[in-house]
Order: sequence, then C-alpha cells, then structure tokens
Amino acid sequence: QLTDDVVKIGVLTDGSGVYADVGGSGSLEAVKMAIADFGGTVLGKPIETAFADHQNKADIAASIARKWIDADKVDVITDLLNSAVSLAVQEIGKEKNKVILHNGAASSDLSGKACAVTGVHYTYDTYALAKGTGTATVKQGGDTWFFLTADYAFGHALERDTAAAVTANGGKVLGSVRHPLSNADFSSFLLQAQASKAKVIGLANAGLDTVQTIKQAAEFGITQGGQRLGGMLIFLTDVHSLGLQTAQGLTLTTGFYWDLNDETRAFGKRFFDKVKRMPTMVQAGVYSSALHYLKAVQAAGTDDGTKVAMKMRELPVNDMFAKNGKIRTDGRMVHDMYLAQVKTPAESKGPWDYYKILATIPGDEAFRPEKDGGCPLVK
Amino acid sequence: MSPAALRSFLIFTLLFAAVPFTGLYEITVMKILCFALFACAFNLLLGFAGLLSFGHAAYFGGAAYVTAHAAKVWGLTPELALLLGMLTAGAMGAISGAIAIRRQGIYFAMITLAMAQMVFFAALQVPFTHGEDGIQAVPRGKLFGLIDLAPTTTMYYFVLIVVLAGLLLIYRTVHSPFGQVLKAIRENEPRARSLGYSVDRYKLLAFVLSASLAGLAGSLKAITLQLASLSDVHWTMSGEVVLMTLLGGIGTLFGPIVGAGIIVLIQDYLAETGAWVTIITGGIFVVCVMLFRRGIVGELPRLLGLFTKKNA
Amino acid sequence: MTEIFGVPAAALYGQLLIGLINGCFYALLSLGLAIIFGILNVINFAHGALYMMGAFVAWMLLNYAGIGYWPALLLSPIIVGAIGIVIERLLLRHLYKLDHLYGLLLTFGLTLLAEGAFKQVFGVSGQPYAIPDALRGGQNLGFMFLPNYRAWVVVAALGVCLGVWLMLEKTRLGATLRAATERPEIVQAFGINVPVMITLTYGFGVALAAFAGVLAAPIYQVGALMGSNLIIVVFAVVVIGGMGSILGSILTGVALGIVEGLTKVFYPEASSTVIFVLMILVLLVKPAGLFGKTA
Amino acid sequence: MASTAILEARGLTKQFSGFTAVKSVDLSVKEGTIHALIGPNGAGKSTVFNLLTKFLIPTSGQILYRGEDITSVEAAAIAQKGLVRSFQISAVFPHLSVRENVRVALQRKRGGCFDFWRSEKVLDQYNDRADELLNAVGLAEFRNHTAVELAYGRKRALEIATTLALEPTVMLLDEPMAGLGREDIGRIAALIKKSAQGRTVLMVEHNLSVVADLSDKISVLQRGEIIAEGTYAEVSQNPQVISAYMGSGHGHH
Amino acid sequence: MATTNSAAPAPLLEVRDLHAHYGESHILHGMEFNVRPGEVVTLLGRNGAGKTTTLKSIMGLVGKRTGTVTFDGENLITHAPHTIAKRGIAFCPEERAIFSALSVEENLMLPPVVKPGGMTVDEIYAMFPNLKERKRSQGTKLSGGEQQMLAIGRILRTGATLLMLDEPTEGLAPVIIDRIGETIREIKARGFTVLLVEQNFRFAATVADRHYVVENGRVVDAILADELESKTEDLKRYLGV
Ligand SMILES: Nc1ncnc2c1ncn2[C@@H]1O[C@H](COP(=O)(O)OP(=O)(O)OP(=O)(O)O)[C@@H](O)[C@H]1O
Ligand SMILES: Nc1ncnc2c1ncn2[C@@H]1O[C@H](COP(=O)(O)OP(=O)(O)OP(=O)(O)O)[C@@H](O)[C@H]1O
Ligand SMILES: [Mg+2]
Ligand SMILES: [Mg+2]
Repeated sequence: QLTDDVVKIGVLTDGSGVYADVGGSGSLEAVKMAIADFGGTVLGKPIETAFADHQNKADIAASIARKWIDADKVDVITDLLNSAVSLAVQEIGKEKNKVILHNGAASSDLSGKACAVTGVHYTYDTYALAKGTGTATVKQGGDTWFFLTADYAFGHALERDTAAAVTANGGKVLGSVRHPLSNADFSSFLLQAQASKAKVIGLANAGLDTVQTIKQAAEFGITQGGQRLGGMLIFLTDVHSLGLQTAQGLTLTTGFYWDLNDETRAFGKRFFDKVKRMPTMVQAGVYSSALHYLKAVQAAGTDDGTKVAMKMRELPVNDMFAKNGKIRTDGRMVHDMYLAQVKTPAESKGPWDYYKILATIPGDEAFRPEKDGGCPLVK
Repeated sequence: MSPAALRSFLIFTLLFAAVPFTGLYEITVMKILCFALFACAFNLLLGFAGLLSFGHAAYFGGAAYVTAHAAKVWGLTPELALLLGMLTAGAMGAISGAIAIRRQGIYFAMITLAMAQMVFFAALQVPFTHGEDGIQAVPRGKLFGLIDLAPTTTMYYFVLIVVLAGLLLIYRTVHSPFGQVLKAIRENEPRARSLGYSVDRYKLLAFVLSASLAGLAGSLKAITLQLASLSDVHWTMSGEVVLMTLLGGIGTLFGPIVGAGIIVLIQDYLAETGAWVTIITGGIFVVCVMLFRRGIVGELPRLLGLFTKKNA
Repeated sequence: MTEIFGVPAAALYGQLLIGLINGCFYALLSLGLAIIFGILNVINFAHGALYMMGAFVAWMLLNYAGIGYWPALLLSPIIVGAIGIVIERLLLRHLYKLDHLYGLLLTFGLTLLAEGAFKQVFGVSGQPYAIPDALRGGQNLGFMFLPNYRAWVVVAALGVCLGVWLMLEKTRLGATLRAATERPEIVQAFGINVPVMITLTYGFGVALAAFAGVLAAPIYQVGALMGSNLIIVVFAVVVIGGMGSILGSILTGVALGIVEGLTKVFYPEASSTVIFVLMILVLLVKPAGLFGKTA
Repeated sequence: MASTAILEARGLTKQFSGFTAVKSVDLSVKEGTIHALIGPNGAGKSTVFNLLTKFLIPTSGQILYRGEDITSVEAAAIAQKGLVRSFQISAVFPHLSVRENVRVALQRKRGGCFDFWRSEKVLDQYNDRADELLNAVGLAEFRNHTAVELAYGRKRALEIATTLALEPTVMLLDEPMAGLGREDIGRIAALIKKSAQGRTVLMVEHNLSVVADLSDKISVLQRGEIIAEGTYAEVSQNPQVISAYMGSGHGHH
Repeated sequence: MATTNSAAPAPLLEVRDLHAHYGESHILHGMEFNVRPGEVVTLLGRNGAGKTTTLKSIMGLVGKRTGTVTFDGENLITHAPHTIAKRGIAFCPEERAIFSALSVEENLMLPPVVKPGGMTVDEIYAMFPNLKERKRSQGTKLSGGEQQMLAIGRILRTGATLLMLDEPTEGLAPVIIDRIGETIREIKARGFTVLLVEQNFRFAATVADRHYVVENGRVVDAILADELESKTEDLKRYLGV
C-alpha cells in the first residue's frame, strides 16, 4: 500500500543559521534514532531520511519541499524550525497530501488559521510558552510585568498571549518596549525595563536576542536589583551558551527536559553520545513525532498523507517525550509542558544539568483550546 | 538584433522550452528563470549604466509582496497582479532612484542600500506583509481569467514567456538610442553633460526600468512559488543578485542567467549536504573576483551553450 | 521628576550614556574601515567578520591557552592583524587597480567564508566570555547603574581613536599614508616602501577591528554572526562621516550611537533604521558626507 | 560680421572657501569672433571657463547669453542652447568607436534619446553626417577604432568633431593645444580656424603663437581680474601683461 | 649611436640596451645614453617617442624592463622604485601627481630627504611665491601651473643628485617658464644633475648641455649645445616642427 517502495522522512531545518543548534543536524540524528527504535522498516519497506538546510528562507524551503515530494519520494517533512518556512511547507503538504510535522516553529497559526489535515504541530507553540511562563510566574508572586518584545509577529504574539495570561491571573502589565530583530545591544531597553520597577521582565523574543538580553541584564545588575527575567522561548542550548553564572534564576517554559525521568535520561544519554550535546525540546519532539508517524503508517497500512494524519490523531502518543499525548483535529499535539528555572552554579552537578522543574503544566491547560484557534477544520 | 544575439536567444528559448519534456524539475527551473530575470534587470543598471545598486531586493521583494497580496486578498488575475507588482517596483525605483542617482560610486550603492533597508523596515511593520510569516498560499489563479496556471507545466510556459519578454526588453534597451546614451554617460559623464544630455534623467530612466524589471521578476516568483517573504526584501538578497551577476559576467547579456542558475542550484541542492552553503557561496565569490572577474560568460564565451544546458 | 518629551530626564541621561558606549564601538570599527578605505581604496566588507574573529581569538586564548583578557587585548589584534596581512598579500593586493566593486565583493566573499567556518566549528548560539575580574561590578550614577566594564570600553575606545587620529593627521607618517592612497607608485618613487606600508596599514585597520572584538567579547556573546549585522551600520557611519575621513568616522560613530540610543527611547522599532534615514538626509545635503572632502 | 555680444559676464566672482579665484570679471564675447582668454597660471582662467559653462556656480555676478540671463541654467541646458565646451584634459567616450563618439552628439541634436524600445539601427541615419565631420578633422580612416586607441592629438581632433556635431553657436575650448605635439598643433589650429566660421569661439590657451594666430580679441586675466583687453598686438605691448605673463622672451615663436 | 665625449668624467647615469614593455607592447628598443655629474641633459622627441617611458624605466615604474641602468656605479635595473629613489634619483612626473589629500605644504614635505644638500623650504617658497601664498590649501586646488611648480619644488628638497623632470614647462605661462629655466640653471650651479624631457625645444636649448633625440624607443641622435645652430635643420625634421 505504499505509493513507492520506501518511506522517506525529510528533515528540513536551519542548518547554518541562528537555530542550527536547536534543530539542525541534531534533528536528523533524532530521526535516525526514531527509525532505529522503530525497527528500521515499516510495512516491510525500508525507512530512509533526507536532510536539507532551508537557510531560513521560505522560498528555498518551499522549493526543496516540492522537489522532495515530487522527485525524491519524501513522504513526511519534519522539524522546519522557522514559522515562515513552516507555513510555506504546510501549504505544500496540503496541496500534495503529505504529512508535515512542525517541531521547531512557534507560530500557533499552524494549528489555527493555517491548520491542515496533514499538518501536525508537535512540540510547542507561542501560546503554550506564554501561558506557561505567564501563569506560573504570576502564581509565584511575579505579578507586575514589563515586556521586551522582538518587533515581529512572533514577538507580538508572545507578548499578547503572555500579557493575557498575566492579567487573567490577577497580574499587571506595566509596559513594554519593542526592539528590532537581531539587535545586539539591549542595554537601552533594559534600562527602560529597570525604570518600570516591574517585578518580572518578560522576554518576548528568541534565539540570540534572548541570549544577549539575559547576558546584558546580568551585566547591568538587573537580577541583583531584585527583578527577575521571565523567558518564553529559551532552549537548553541557549542556557548552555550563556553559562549558569549568567543565566541562573531565569524561569522559562519548555516542552521537554532530558533530566525528567529515567526514560528521558536514557534518551538524553544516547543522543549525547552521538551529538555531543543534550537534546533540545525540538530535537526530542522531532524524535517523538517521527516515531509516532511511523506507528501511524504501520497502523494505517498506507503512506497516504491524509490517512496517516488521521491515524496519528487516533493513536495516543506514549513515549519518552509525552505521556498520553493527543493530536487534536486542528493538528495540535497536546502534551504536558514544564515551567523550569535555571539552576545556580552551586546547584548544578555538571554540564547540562541546568534546570529545576518548578511545575508541570497539564497539556489541556498549556495549549490553546481548539475552538479559539480559528482552524477551519474544527466545526 | 545581431545574429549572435539572435542565436543566443534562440538557443535560450529552445533549451528552456524543452525542459518539461526532459523530466527536469520544473519548479527549480522556474525559480532559476525568475532569478535570471532579476539578475538581468540588475545588470542593466550595473553592467550597462555602471551603477552598482546594493538595494535591488527592495524592488524584487516589494513587488513580490504587492503581487502576492493582490492575487490572494484582492483576487486579481495573475497578469494584473504581475502588472501591479511591476508598477509598484517602478514607482519605488523612481523614488529611490531620484535620490540615489545624484551621487556616484559607493555613495550611490549606500543610498540604494539605505532605501532598501527602509523598505525592509516597512515590510516588517505594515500588517499586509504578515511580518516574518510572509504572505503564504498565494493562488496562481487563471491567466486572463481563462487559463488555469495551477498545473506546473502551464505555469512553466507562462514564466518562460514572461521572462523571455523581459530579457528581450532588456536587450532592446541596451541596444537602443537610449542605451547608446547610457553607455556614453558611463564612459564620460561630464562630457555627456557638456554635449547637452541631462544625465540624471537618463540614469533615472535606467534605474526605473531596472527596478520595474526586478519587480517583474519578484512578482513572477511570488506567483510561481506562491509566497512572498521577508528574505525577498532582505539586504542579503541584494547581495545575492550581485553575486549572480558577477558570477555570470557583468555587462554580458546572458551571464546573469548562468549566474542565477548556479546560485539557485547551490542553494537548493547543496542545502542537502549540510551547513556548507555559506562557505561555498563565499568561496565562489572569492574565486570569481580573483580569477573570473568577467564572469563565466565573459571569460568563456565558447562555453555558453554548455553551461546553459547544464542549468536547464 | 523632570521630564523631556514624556521621558524622565534621569532616564534620558542613562540613554545618552548608553548611546555613547555603543557609539564608541561604531567609532572604533568605522575608524579601521576608514583607514583601510582611505589607504587601500578597498571597502572592507570583511571588517565585521574580523571583529568577530578578534572576539573569538580572545575566547580561544582563554579556553585553549588559559590566556586572560588583558594579554588578549593585545594578542588578539596582533594575531588577527597577521591574518589581515596574509589576506592582503594573497588576495587584496591584486585588486587595487580595479574598481572598488571588486574589493567589496572579495571581502564580502571572505566574510561568508569566515562566518560559515566559525558557525561550522563553534555553532551559532555563541560562547560566553566573562568580564575580567578587575572590571566587574559597577557604579550607581543616580540615574543609572553603569557597569565598570562599559566605562572601560568608553575610555579604551576613545583613547585608541584619538591616538590613531593624531598619528594620521599630525605626523609625517600620516601624510605619507594619505599620499600613498592616491598615487602609490609616485610615493614609492619618492623612496617609500609603499607595498609594505599598504600591507601594514591593512593589518593595522584589521587589528583595530579585532581590538573592538575583544572589547565586545564580555558584553555580547562571542558568536559567528556577531559582526554581520554590525557591518552594515558601520558602513553607514563611514559614509555619513565621509568615506576615508578619519575624524569624520570617529565623530560620526559616537554621534550615531547617541542618536540610535535616543531612538530606542522614543521610537524603538525604528532604532535599526534611523541610521539609514540619517544617511540619506546627510548625503542629500552634503554629498561627500559630513567630513568628506569633495574631490 | 555682426558685433553684438553673444556671451557676456558681468561682475562674475567666485570664491573657494575664503580664496577669491575670480574677482568681478566683466567679459563680453562678440558674435562671430575668436576670443582668447590668457593669463598666468592660477589666474582663474579655467575657473571663469567653468563658471561660464555651469560646471561651477558663481558666488556672484551674472552671465548673459544673447541678452538672456543664464546664470542659473544647468550645464546640460546650456549645451542645448548652443554653448558647447571642450575640456582641458581630453574628453572622449573611450570605449565607443570614433564614429559612435560623434553620433552621440548628433543623436542629441536630433532628439529621440529616451527611446529605449527602439533599435539602435535608427542611429545609422547619422552615419553620413558623422563621417563627414570625421573627414573634416582628418579622422575618416579611424572611424571604426575605439576612441581609446587614438593618439592624443587625434583624440583632440575627435573631440572637436564631436563638438561640431552639435552645430554650436558658441564653442568654448579649454587649452585645446595642451599636450599636443608640434605637428598636431598646426593641424588643430587650422581646424579651429575653419570650424570657427559662422560661430563664436572662446578659448583658454597658453600657446601664444596659436593665440596670436587665431584670436580676434584677447582678454588677459591676472589674479582673478582682467588686466588688459584687445588684439594680440595691443595686449602684447601692455607692460603689465609683459611683466605678469609674457616675460622677457615674449613675442611670436 | 650615442656619442660619448671621451675626455669627460665617468657618467653618473648610464643607460644601456634598455628595453621596456607595457603589457604586450614593446616601447623602448634599446635606449642608450648617459648623463655626467653636473650636466643638464634633455631627451627630445615627438609625442609617443618613449621619453616618459625612459624616465619611468629608470625609476623602476615600468613593470617589464631589461638592460642596464647604471647609477653611481650600481646597476639598478632590478631594483624597486623606493630603493632607486634612496640611491639619489628623484622623478617629477609629467602629470604632476599632486596629492589632493595633502595640503600644499604637506605635498612639499612628502618626499623624504635622501641626501644632504637639497634646497630648504624657504628657498623653494622664494622661488615660487604662489606656493607660499597657498600653502594651507588642498594640493589639487592649485591651478595647473601652480601644481607644476609644486611638483618641481617638491623634489628639490630631497637632495637627490639626479633630478628627472618630465615636461616641466607644459601648460605654463611664459613668465613661469622663464623662471623654471632659471631654476634649472640654479640647481645645476648647485651641482645637481638634471635629466630633462621636453617637447619645447626652444626652452630646452636655453638650459641643456646636451640633447638626445628619441624616436620610436631609440636614441637616434645626440647633439651638443654648441652644435645646435648647425643641426637645426636635422632637429626640425626629427621633431616634425
Ligand atoms: N600605460 C601604457 N600602456 C600602454 N602603452 C603605453 C602606456 N603609456 C605609454 N604607452 C605608449 O608608449 C609609447 C611611448 O609613450 P611615452 O609616454 O613614453 O611617450 P613620450 O615620448 O613621453 O610622449 P609625450 O611627449 O606625449 O609625453 C606611446 O606609444 C604610448 O602610447
Ligand atoms: N575647487 C577649488 N577650490 C579652491 N581653490 C581653487 C579651486 N579651483 C581653483 N582654485 C584656485 O583658484 C585659482 C585659479 O585657478 P584656475 O584653475 O582657474 O587657474 P588657471 O588660470 O586656469 O591656471 P592654469 O593656467 O595653471 O590652468 C588658483 O589659485 C587655484 O588654486
Ligand atoms: Mg587651467
Ligand atoms: Mg611623456
């Protein structure tokens, strides 16, 4: 029942840009691990991989995705790691009836306005990050906020959703400042945040911007001054590159941490042996989504995109990444999220021992209710 | 048209017209065609008027956005959307050109870059471009309301015809009375002025033509790949078009096409070899500047046929 | 509290100071760029990448050789300067007779190569580099907390800028360098070893970039892309100041840092664009830049 | 020959950041004459010339062409009115052919220069006229060479052919003999004399024998001011001119 | 063909079988001549004869050159321009090469002093008062003639023993030409040696001890100052006057 004699998983990721450490070749490794764990074949046919660097350009991603599907027998594309890229490939998946597993991209539109039968938004989204950090931080007493927001749709969405969560829990937003994307110096914005006297400075940005902000906040004595930083999209690799000395005390929301339980530790160790880094939540999500996809192919007995996607929705996700995870009609994979705090150098027992888990946010609370997303598939 | 040019055009047309029958991947070839037109439009300015613009992404990307919006939100037919994109780019070109042509050399390049940075900023801020998500799922629509462009091969021939028309226009412009004056201005501007030419107006017209054609390329790309995004207006796109032109041969008619082909192929195919794209692109730059300053077509005219075949 | 356009005056002072600090980086980088442009007629696009290498060399010295900040402040510029000399000898040298365009394109290519290579080896998120112990902490100025390290940056950067400017404008060496810019072969016929001088000049300009890189290492993440956004801004600074004008690049660098700082308060979204708006305005009024000489 | 002033300067002054290169110069060029501007180095001749041709903007003063005030008209527009200049340093279009060089001027005269949609073949209509002009300056056999290949003297000749192609009413020549060899000087002088028929010429020149030979009237400039005017015979007797310019060994060569 | 005066002292500069190329074109075809200490020698010839190229070859400014250029007993043919300059040869190019980035005075002070015995700045200003008046202004803002003065003045400071002047009178007013003539006589009197390239043979005649006539990259005749009268007709033929 396979359209061709192979199931091919394409890892389309940022191979050289700012997010290369978050996904990149580590994601390919994760897929290979999933294939190995699945047994190497599905329905008696071999499972192969393809890999490409989309260079964070939607048109390159789109043309690679089309070529993969049209010419290279690729059946499913995973990772993506950039919202513009994800949205572009989502359309192609729809058009060509191929499953797209969004792991790295944050935009909650992927399971909202831009949702697709063939699209699965797996690891996290802006809403969950905002909800996690916003709600949990207010509950712990951080009830006045000032936002440093990256001036683009992703930053705006994070700020909007977090602010909503903050006010819903009785907190107050004192102000915000929008900084240009890929800014290098944040001291000016940090001074403004400092002057606001807010208890929490919400970092509605990502990647290098976040890293620079945290670093400079330490330099300007922001955290010593009693304010704390509320991170939204922060990956383990970001903390690694900052060092604990600088990042300590930061709270953030994550979909995965290698040191949650024995299963995750085992996965982390295997991954580390290959990649020399512990997996990020994206890489873990890539693994889990690939595994789940293969299970669905097996169960559906076909590689037809729509049928596999429906089967993925039927089956619960139960692996080291998620317990009783569920993929909704709108393509949203619902699983528990975690509020974590970065350890102090004294608390850490060694490299990669970075997070204390402060709270587990149940999936149903963490993700946006299906009816609010505006996904046309949801009646 | 000179016999040599006529022959080149014929070879070009035949080779590319044959693509759908060869099993080559049409979308990649379409993308190459769009970038080829972009690079040729850029070359009109650099190669024939001697003006290095470091902001051509603004016209390419700006037009792509307008076309994508017109086709998706206003439901315009593709030819109208293209026209609108092209006109927008032309108008943008008229504005930045009017400012930039008053300066020369590196100042000219920097002003065009600055104008492009503002366009980028605007694209980031205005709502209709949808920020970093870009305009996605642009419908290809029906040409003149009649011919459905959704089938790839139909789309392919449409692209080929538009690009060919663009290239012919560029050829005509270069070899026209206007082109002759442009050449004279590039050679010796004060002398041209002393002969009574209002130099600025010629440069401006050249700039507007080049911007419009760059816009046409961007619009066409938006329809072909069905999206318009920030990377289209980013300054690295301006850098890429310089690379394409340099690689193929500045001031040659077909050089930029070859250059565009190679760059697109590198981006799309080397992408699968891991993270080496930047390094290889950088290496090509260095090798070109050191060894092939006149570009592939400029250095090895005899190999023209060979290379065009490779691209296709 | 007094307010200026709705912003508390104290906050404004803070922002001005921050602007000055950033301006010092611009000044240091654009100074090197201006020297190289002035003397080699090369638009050194690789300046950002060399700045990045300056920071990385400091990081490597620390992590592989245990050499700390202070020696690195001297060593890293020397090492990167030596790399610059190699680049000049092997590549740039062959382009002097050609249009500016080629120097720009070559160094653009070198930038891609260098950034690509560093990304490949060190990843993109960057490496941390700690502030030297002697400069930890800060001063409370009342209107803001000024980290000691930032104060040091201002002193070091302005000191170097001033020294270089005096050397170029007021000494015979400077005059010789400026002359070699225009007619190297004639200056050589006067008895000056111009090729060596040009090589050393490039090395020196590059070393300035590396020096800025070391200064920046403790503030910003040491990452492959740290120079790539900066370079465009620094170009704008050099153009506004007047290509090749040493004083122009220094003053404009500082001034633009301040303007940018103020924009971050009043209209932060535009803070990365404001320099380009200014550039266009300046060039419309003063075609050769603020301090440029009309040929 | 009509002797009304065709080109006039009144109180022309040019300052360069504090230094006055041209001080209140009154100059009147009569229609149909060859008028020479001479003077020691740094006297301001090139500056006056650049002012008259709009390559510099006067600090004060007025320039009249046929009685019309053209002080604020642009360089290109001046040329369109019939005032065409040459340059002290040779000005050809180096990588166009010799014939194309002339055609560029002819093309401007006839119009249609913005036609980017027409074939350049329409320019062939100018070939005959171009060849005629090249013949007149003795360059006919070189018409298909690129201008850059021409010897210096021939470049000057080409420049004159190009200037003539515009059928200028007034020709302004800046040191037309500079850098020319003896054999070229005679030829170009004859050429200027010939092409000056029916036109007005204003030239800056150091070669006194050429000046003496060609010019109907001479204005002598020193330190930005006119110190003498008249025929060669008149000015060459003027003691101020002798001490400031001609020196002891003056006279015809 | 170059006639050498056997009774004279050893030449300061001796050029033998000098060939020079610009890219593919072979410009000098075996130039032979010499200059003795304290002499003023001119190279005469039509446009394009190769006079400038000869000077540039001596100075090491022409890429491809062969033959011998013996100066003060040392063959300089393989030396780089800056070492040649340091041996004591100074060159004033025909295009003047005034630096726009430098003020008049900086231009004047640019060439390093290579030997003692050059003129002082005051002496140079006295010779060319225009320069003194404008010493603060940008070098290239001088008029053509003033630039020529500056270019000559500049090398008088260096103390080089052999001064090579390429068409120093081009574009100059007759009074200034006179003054340059005086200058050349004066520097000769101070013991400098001058190699002059001229088109203006009338001027050359007033200053030079000997003339070489150059045609197509070769010396075709040598004329002593006192032979000028008798050889006028030949000279007119050579120069196409
Ligand atoms: N850079 C160059 N490249 C190629 N050919 C050159 C170059 N410079 C000079 N020539 C050629 O070399 C020949 C000799 O030139 P040179 O300048 O030595 O002549 P010259 O005797 O000094 O003439 P002039 O009196 O015009 O200055 C000429 O034919 C000239 O065209
Ligand atoms: N752009 C400028 N800035 C400042 N001073 C200038 C400028 N152009 C010319 N001058 C000065 O103005 C005076 C007149 O210069 P101009 O070039 O008109 O002289 P000229 O009479 O043509 O001399 P020559 O015969 O030597 O060419 C000179 O002293 C010169 O230094
Ligand atoms: Mg003059
Ligand atoms: Mg010469």
